Amino acid sequence: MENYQYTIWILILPFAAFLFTGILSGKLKPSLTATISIGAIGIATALSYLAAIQYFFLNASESYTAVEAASFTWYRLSDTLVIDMGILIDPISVMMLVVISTVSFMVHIYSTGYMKGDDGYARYFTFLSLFSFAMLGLVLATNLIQIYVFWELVGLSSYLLIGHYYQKPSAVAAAKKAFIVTRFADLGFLIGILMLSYYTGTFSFSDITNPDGPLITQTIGGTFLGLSTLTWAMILVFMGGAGKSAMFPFHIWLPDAMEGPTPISALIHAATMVVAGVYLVARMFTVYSLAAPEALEVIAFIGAFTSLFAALIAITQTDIKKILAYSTISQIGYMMMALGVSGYSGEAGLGFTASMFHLFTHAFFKALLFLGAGSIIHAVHSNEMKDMGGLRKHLPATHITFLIATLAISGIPPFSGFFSKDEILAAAYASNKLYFAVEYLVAGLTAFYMFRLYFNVFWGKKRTYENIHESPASMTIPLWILAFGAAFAGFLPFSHLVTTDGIPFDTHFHLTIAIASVAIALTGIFIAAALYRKESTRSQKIAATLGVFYTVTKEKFYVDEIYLFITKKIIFNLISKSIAWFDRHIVDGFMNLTGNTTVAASFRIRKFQSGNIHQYALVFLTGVLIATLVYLYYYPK
Amino acid sequence: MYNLNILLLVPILTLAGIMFVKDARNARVVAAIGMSVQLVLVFVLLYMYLAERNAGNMEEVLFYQDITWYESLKISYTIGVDGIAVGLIVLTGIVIFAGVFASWLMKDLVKEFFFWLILLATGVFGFFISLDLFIMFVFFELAVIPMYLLIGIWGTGPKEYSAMKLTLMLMGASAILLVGILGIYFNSAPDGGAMTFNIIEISKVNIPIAAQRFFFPMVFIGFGVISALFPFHTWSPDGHASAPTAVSMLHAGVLMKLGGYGVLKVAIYLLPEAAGEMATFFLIFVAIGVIYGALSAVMQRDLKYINAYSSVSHVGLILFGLLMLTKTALDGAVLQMISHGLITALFFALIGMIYGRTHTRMVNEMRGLMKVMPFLSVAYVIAGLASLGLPGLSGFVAELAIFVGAFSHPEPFYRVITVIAVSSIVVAAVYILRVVAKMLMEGVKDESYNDLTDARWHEKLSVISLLLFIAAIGLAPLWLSDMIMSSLEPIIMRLN
Amino acid sequence: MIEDIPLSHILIVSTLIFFIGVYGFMTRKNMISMLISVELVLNAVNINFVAINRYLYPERLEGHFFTLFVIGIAAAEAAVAIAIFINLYRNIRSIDVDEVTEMKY
Amino acid sequence: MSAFAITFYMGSALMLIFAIMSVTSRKLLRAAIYLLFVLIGVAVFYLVSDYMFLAAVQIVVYMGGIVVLIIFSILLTSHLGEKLQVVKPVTFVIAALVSLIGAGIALSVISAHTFNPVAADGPETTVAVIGTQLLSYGKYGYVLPFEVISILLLAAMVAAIAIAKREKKPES
Repeated sequence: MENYQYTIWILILPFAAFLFTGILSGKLKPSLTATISIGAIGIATALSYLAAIQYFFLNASESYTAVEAASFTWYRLSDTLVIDMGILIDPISVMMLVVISTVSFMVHIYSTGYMKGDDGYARYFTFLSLFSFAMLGLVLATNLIQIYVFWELVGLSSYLLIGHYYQKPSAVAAAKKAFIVTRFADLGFLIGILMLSYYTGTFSFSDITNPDGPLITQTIGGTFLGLSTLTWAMILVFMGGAGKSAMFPFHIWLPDAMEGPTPISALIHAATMVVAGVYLVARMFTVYSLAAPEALEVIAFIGAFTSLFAALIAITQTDIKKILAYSTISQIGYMMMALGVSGYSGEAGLGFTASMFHLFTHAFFKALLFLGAGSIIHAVHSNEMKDMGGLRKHLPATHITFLIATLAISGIPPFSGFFSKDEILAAAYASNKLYFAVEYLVAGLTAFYMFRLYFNVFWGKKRTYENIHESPASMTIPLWILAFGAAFAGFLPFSHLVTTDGIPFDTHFHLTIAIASVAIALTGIFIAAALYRKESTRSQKIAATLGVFYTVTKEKFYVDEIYLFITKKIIFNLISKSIAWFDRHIVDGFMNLTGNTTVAASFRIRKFQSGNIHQYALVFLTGVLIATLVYLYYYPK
Repeated sequence: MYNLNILLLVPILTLAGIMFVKDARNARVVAAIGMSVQLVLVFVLLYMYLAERNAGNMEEVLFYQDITWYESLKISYTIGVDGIAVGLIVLTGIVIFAGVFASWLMKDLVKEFFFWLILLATGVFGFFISLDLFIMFVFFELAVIPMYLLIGIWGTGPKEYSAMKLTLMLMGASAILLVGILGIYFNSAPDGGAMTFNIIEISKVNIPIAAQRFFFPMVFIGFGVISALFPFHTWSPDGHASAPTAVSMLHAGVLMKLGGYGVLKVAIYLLPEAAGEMATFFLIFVAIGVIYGALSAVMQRDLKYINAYSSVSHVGLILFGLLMLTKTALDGAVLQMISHGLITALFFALIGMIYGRTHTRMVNEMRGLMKVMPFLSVAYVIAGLASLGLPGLSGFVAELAIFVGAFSHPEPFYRVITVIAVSSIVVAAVYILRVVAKMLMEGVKDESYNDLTDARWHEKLSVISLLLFIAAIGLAPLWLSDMIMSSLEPIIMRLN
Repeated sequence: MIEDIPLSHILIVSTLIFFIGVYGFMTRKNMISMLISVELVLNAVNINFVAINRYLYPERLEGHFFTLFVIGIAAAEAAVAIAIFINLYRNIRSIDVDEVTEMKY
Repeated sequence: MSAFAITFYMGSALMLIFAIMSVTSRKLLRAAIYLLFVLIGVAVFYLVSDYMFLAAVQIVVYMGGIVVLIIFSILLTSHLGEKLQVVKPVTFVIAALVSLIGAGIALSVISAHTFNPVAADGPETTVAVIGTQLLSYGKYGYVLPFEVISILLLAAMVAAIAIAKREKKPES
């Protein structure tokens, strides 16, 4: 048995950094805070790589088995239902460790340059440490409750970091929106957990996802609306994942979340947190695949739909971060779809492997794109494409790295995106031709909108900028490192490392699909080049001819408005307001009525105590007379 | 061996000290010293309790004392604690400690204020240690009645109205409760023999089912009203809004828990069969209250009203957990009592401190407080996060246990109602983040706010003492839940 | 002498005086005249006591003593009542029952 | 019918007439005087019943004390010749009705009942006998009521003084 005891420090270090800098906030120098945070995540990164090398390459056995590196009882719900906090080492968690720690470390370094001079510099790094801790804890979770705990914590750090510029109303609103939307999705997750724990009596992944476990081999619970209870539970769990991963219809928070500092968008809203949903589905994949295939179909459908939907919106956006945000949504849709079409074990599990692979490569190139965008924004102080153009001369390092990332996301060989996307398309092709068609189209759209962005920013019209300069080394070095990853991560033999059941298999290179996908990507690139490389009005003309379609896409299919209508108009104004009114006027009114009736009755009764002595005498005497008569009637003599 | 009487003795000595100080300003010092001593004693109790349990003492209650007080009616001064009571005593100790420091700057009638405040706390401590129904009732009233004066004299807004409403509703409930308690007393010897008020004694007999059916609703509603049971919750928003800071803290933090504790130890423990039969009926009201309170909070503008309605919702979860009658849910309910006590006390303390500076409690009149008073704002955010059930803070563990316990009930109806109750956590996120966003974030709206100061030392002490325990329970819930769980054993035995 | 008169006749007289007193009490507003009515009532009662004592239980003196006490109490009552009247008159210049509302409710 | 009886009935009739006049007279002083006449009638009744001491007390306390007190207070609180206010007519009717019904009931009871007078001579009602019995605590002793009434009288005295005492106006 290998010893992974040291992995506990991957969690402890960032948390200690968070606590230390958080409690002493205001007492420490901001630069010291940053140093502590970077040191913590740096060591954690080293340990993560160590764990990955040990797990994947120093492993003697044929297959990869899950190892619980640490575990202690955190909370006891009943004699049998115990919640542990522990560390689970298995292929996907180790893979995620590498992704998270690398990107997080890069973002930490990048941020020292990007956030320089910001008021909340120390606070920013404190929260970054919290996020790193939470995200690493999430992927290392051994059970559902642990994952939920860290799930919420990443949500919190996301909230805090989106709201970093808390003096800006739009940032505050975006943070609130992100938290509440994901919270609503988490409601489904929580109910799903409750259902699973009710049927299995455990939260532990090793029990739940055991292919020979009772959950999978036996049919449990009744059926509801034609689907088994387990399927519903798994759909609800996916609902949580969909919220975090911004799948339709919960995608609305992600574009708004771009209000946060750009490195945050790179780390949280591109590379790590938003793929937590994918990770969750992958974590529970055994159950999905073997016991709840209907739920998997739902996932595939939503993934495919979202990837197309988001890609369409991305085409029309003008804010560079928003384009990248929709691109992220679209790419995560890819991953979800791949999971959804995947089978279990062996080559049938290609979708799973491809999804994880894409998650891996996507983390590099999307983080790179965001950091590059951050570098651009740092230089021109604007998010809007219309304020940019011809930047390739001014920002050479940014330009080159950005181009690498753009090529990677478009699926041009030999960059990493090509390999992972190719596997996804192959998996889709093997399973469902319709999904393949959709994803194929999306691949073209992706290439188009990414190059539209690229050309608009780095080519296009020449502009003059006031004291523009390339970003400092603290920002460009992470760019180069990530660019290296984005370029060459595709050569990793992923199917030998990450599979559904831990047993490696060989993938075949699908030449036809590869050629076809490169072809459509190139088509997209050429169209983009034709429209945007030189300044021209052709694009506006096309937009005008598309008319209402263009408007609808530009307005993001009015999903935000629908949400706003439901929440503001229906829930707040209609339900909440009427309940508040009901409480004040009916319930409380009833209580007041009781009180007032008593008072009124006492006023009435008070008349008997009038203080009018004549009346008293009269009543008294009448009473005496009646009493006498009664007495005489009953006791005559 | 720990003598529980000391928990009453210290507050009483403090009361005497307050009465005899010359300078009214020194009353707060006396109160602070007294309550600090009390806090230490409370922790000594906790330590001694855990030590006894670890030493293998599995008595149902520890530190038991029984002094006959009124022979012919079998009323005796019976005291003793189990894990549940210890948890709630710790809560009370912390909240009253924080409350004294939160009202450090009280100006009018200082002596009288602290006198009534400590008297109220005395009643609460007495309530939690007593094992005799009659004595328990006496302490219950002792805790409720000072509230009238505290709100009526030191309150704000329509204080007389609120104080009267609160007192009348609670007194009305007490009247029902008294009937229920007497009903239990007169049925405490179904096979002949001596009737008794002693809870431990009564728990050994089976009260006839007809009597249980008759008296369970009385005891439940009697205790339920102080826990803001829908539809008898309307005293809570008005009362909290009018009450001075420390009183709101104590009331929402501790007094509302008396109801939950009473329901558990009297209604469920002594009348288990009726509890089993009628739980479904009351559960409907409780579940309505949970959602209803949360939705009402969304539309409120006054911070205290928001919090009061949120308390209706969260305390509703306590009753919800209790009525589920499963061990996990009961455990969660008790944890929720402690957790909500701390969180809501923190909320009211912060609201009081913010109000003391801005002189308004209207959310939309404030903006950008984060910039001017970072300490209070951060504490407010943490309180909010704890309240919406963020893991790592106490609210989460309590709510999780309630939901898991409720969901593990075999009846499908219970699971449906649990799902409804769970959805309140989303609404909680909405109303809490709304306040955080509107009040704390963005730029300062009113120029004069720039001159406001952050928390002073006594305010920090008050806030930190509460925050510390919220985090402690949230991060390491095991010892507390085990302590409660082992004490739930006799109740579970009775329920089966 | 008195034995010639039947007891019932004496009782009739006292009854009539009693109810005349009651009537006066109820129809008078002036407190002093109400006091006068009360005195009538008391005297009617006294007559009853004495007459019954004299006719039915001549060997004892209970009625006699009761009358004595009633007279004593009547004196005390009248003294206090009149003290109150005078004080009232000083304060509100009236001794009508309807005017004395200061301490009502 | 003996002369005594005739005198008695005429006296009774006069008492009743004076009683009625004392409760109906609109002049307060006159009402008091009519009351005096009724009281004299009562005293005479005591006299013929052989209760000398009682008659004396009646005259001394009632006529000499109470009526004088009443007259004084009348003089203090009202002007001479002032007519009394009357209550509402409906009150008259009700009061008369109630009184008449009450009288009717009482009279019917009296007439329905047969009394059996005992013809025996009672104890002497000299002051000495009365005094002894009043202070005796044996059978037919009245020392307890005596003490009680003493305390009552004392209390009444104090009360009367306290009430009638003119309060010192606070110096403004």
